Amino acid sequence: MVILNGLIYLLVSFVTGLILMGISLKVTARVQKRIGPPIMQPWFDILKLFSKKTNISHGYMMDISVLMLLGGTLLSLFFLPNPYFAHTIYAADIIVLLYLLLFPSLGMAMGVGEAANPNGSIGISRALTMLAGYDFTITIVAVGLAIAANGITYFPAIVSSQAGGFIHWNILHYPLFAIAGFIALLGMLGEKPFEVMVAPHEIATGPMTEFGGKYLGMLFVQHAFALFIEVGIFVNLFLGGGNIYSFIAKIIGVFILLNFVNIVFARFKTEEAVAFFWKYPIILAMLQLIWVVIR
Amino acid sequence: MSEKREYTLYIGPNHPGIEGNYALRLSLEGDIIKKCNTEGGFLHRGFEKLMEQRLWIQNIAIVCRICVPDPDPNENNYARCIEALSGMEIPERAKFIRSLVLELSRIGSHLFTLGGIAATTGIYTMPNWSIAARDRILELFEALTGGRVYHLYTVPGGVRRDLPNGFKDKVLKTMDYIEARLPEYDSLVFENPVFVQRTRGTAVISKETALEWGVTGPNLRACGIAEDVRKNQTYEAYDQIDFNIPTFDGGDCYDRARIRRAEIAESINIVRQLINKMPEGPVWAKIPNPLKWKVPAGEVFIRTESSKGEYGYYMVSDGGRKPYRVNVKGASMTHGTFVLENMLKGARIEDASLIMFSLDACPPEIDR
Amino acid sequence: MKVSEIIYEIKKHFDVLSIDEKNEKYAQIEINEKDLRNVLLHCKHNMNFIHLSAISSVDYIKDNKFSLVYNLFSYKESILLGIKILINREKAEIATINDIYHPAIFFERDIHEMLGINFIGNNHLEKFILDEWDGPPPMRKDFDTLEYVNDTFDWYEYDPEWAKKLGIKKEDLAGEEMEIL
Amino acid sequence: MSNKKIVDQKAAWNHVYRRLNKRSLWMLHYCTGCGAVELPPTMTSRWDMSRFGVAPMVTPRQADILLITGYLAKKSLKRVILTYEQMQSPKWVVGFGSCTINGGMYWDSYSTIKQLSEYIPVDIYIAGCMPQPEAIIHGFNVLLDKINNGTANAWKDYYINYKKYRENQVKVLGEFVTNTDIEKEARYYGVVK
Repeated sequence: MVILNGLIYLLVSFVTGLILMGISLKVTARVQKRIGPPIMQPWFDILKLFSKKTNISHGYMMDISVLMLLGGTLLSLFFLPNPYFAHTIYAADIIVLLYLLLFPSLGMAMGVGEAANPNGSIGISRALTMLAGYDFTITIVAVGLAIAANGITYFPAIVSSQAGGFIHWNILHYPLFAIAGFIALLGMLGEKPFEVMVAPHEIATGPMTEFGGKYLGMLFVQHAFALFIEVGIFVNLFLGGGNIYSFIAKIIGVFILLNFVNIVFARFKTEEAVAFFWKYPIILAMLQLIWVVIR
Repeated sequence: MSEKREYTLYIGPNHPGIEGNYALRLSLEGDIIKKCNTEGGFLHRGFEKLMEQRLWIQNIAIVCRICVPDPDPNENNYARCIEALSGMEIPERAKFIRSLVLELSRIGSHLFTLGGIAATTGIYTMPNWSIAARDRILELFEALTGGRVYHLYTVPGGVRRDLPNGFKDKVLKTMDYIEARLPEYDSLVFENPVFVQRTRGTAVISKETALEWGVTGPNLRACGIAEDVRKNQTYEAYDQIDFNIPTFDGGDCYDRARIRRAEIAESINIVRQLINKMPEGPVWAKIPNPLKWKVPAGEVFIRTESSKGEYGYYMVSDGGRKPYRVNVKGASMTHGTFVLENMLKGARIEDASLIMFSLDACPPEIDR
Repeated sequence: MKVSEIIYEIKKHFDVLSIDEKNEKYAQIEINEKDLRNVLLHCKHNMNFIHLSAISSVDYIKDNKFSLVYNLFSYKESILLGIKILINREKAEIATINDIYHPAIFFERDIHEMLGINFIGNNHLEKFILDEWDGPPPMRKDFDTLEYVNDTFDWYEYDPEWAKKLGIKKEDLAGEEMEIL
Repeated sequence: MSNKKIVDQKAAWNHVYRRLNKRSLWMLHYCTGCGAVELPPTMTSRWDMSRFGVAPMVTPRQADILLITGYLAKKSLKRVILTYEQMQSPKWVVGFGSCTINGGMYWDSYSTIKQLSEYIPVDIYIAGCMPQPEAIIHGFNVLLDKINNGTANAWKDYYINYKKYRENQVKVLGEFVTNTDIEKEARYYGVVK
């Protein structure tokens, strides 16, 4: 039963992730006054990538890196409080989850190091630099909310503390945290204005430059899961989780909002992006943290 | 122990951050560009040689291909060279129509460039909007000349044919449409805080350096020098039109983007005046049989203001059926090569593509 | 100020071999090769010709000469002045002027590549456009591009199905040579 | 009996596989010539090409279609060959404009190549100088149909007749090094026995 539930959870998160990718394409297209690709486009893309006949590998490290990427993401998937897989056999600690989210970046760094494309190296160093911005922000937010929920870093406890209608949601009680969290989410997903990792006009596709065929397919699969997890964290932290329907609805809602920001903004330079995080979201989060502590 | 290591990064020819088929070879130290070498020649077709092998009239078909986004200054320049050599006077109406074509082409090219500049900083919505607006201009061209991109419309002695019925109204309507779009671009790009932060103070050219480096066109005007071939060596119908030369003082990427938006507004004004003041009359002076046409011997250098800067054609005729030599000086021959090389020195890798697009370097002009 | 006054000014100091005055704002003069640098310096510093618009070069194969035309523009007076010199075709070299006009650095590189004129003192004469080219400088008049193309490339035979059905021969499809050529 | 069943499965899989390829094509963002100026209108809101699943992609490793947008100078040809060999099969080449067919307007130019298909295999040509966005979209749809019915196989031709292509390339460009060992790759992936 646990295994079946787990599989269902995997399937749901994967499908949701792909739908999010499709929605992103569609929303972008509509704002740009286009019709846009069908919402199923990411499915076709992934299946096409897996059906490529030739796949260039630059060495074993690159093969391992793709597995590490996907493995790290799947692991963090099971640390996310969700309504589909309630048998949380892990101690679902928010700090552990945030720590696990670093795995994909490190895995990517391994593969890029093997491929030795300068665009990739610049891209991955940018991705790791960005960690100094958003990771710190989201940690402050998470710790602050944990303190607010009677000092427990157990993630499901934070979620359940918001139970009982939207009036109890953290987004209303801790709006500064919510703003900081939203900006950090933009940074985590690499959306503009923090799209410094994959900056097409600057460094081609950054770390993915040398990944093609099945390797890129794996990255796409990982991206689908990552979208689900990272938006899911925000939904859990601020929008009180949800049941099997409302959870997905909230994820999609937050994601569309993210996309609106993404579409109309230019991208920062790397330093500017990190400086921005330290200037605004972190200060907002700190203010709220102080308020939470001395309250 | 920290050891600084330089490495080489190619931007282009196969890279989204390059305008056309061109390459920048960057020596990087960290994110800072230590040295930049431009590499051209990917678009070289040997136009100057080809022109020596074709009749005077045949060359109209190839001159426009020298600059792809803004082809009409080429045709105009070529036609005016022949007219200057053979001492031909063209009808007044033809002058107005030629100016109209030049201005429409300028608007189209600037819209293209605006989209490009915005896209380098990540606003991909802007090219979608501005290129759709440019398409309305191309549609006007299609109605007027039959071709969307290459028009072969301005020919020695005038223009190929008169304006079709109802064309003036169409032009005015399109101008209204594009004018109404400009505030949208303002709020999307020029008031976008991130865009302003990225471009303000990036790659500044001072007035003195600009003159020293031979910067021309909109890039020069973004440095605060109000010089324009349309004014200082007026041609076609521009002496009968009342227009300003917009300038900005910053000389940075932001002003180079803004000057293009200002020039679109000014060109719309010029187009309206041209339509209103356009006289009636013939559109083509009588020319000899084009297949047997011999242009009198002589040499001439004629300049035109294109959307990229100052264009120059140096033409030598030995009195034969074909040109003896045509030398094309594209506007980007300074911007795209050594101005760009100098400006990228010390810039950051993030800005390389932004600087290139803000200078509006057009590789086919450099390579010919 | 008219261009004739400018030429009068130049004539005071240097030999002017010929004057071709097109209108009051544009003229082309021919000077001696040895005077070139001094004329340009004079034009730039004393007469406000701060903009070098282009350097154009022509191969006069019959006279065994190359011509170089330096087109200067004065923003102050709105005057275009072409300064022409002729140099020997066999030993085609001339001192660079890129210390006077910076844009010349690329124009000279281009002319060096296309016509094979050597500019002494310009350190940036490496290949720019013709990397994959090992023939003679292509803009020289003695290089025949048509011959080169016929030697190097093949063309498709145009023999479409519809023409076969109609019984049109392949030879008839290729347009006739234009007689006037 | 069992043998026939295996063949059928293979055919069915090929069918599915072609259908998928048809729905998602990534076009390499490489402007080789002046035809590239008609691509932005085709990609952006006027003639939104992404409706057909055709999207621009920036690196050769990830792209499926190589668009040769017009004449190729020799210098570009070398880059195009290197790019083409870096792309992952199956890959398609679209010759764009009359200059790729027979030199077009530049038939007597010393710098441009005349027939693209001598150097790399071409799946379809889009004629015109330059083709309008409608023509480009029509061209893509023809290519999609060809992929769907399994006749767009020019990439195999490059593996099989590599010697011929290489000979032509060397004739124009002189000896040059490509980093991809095509013959080894062809054997490894079983395109050539």
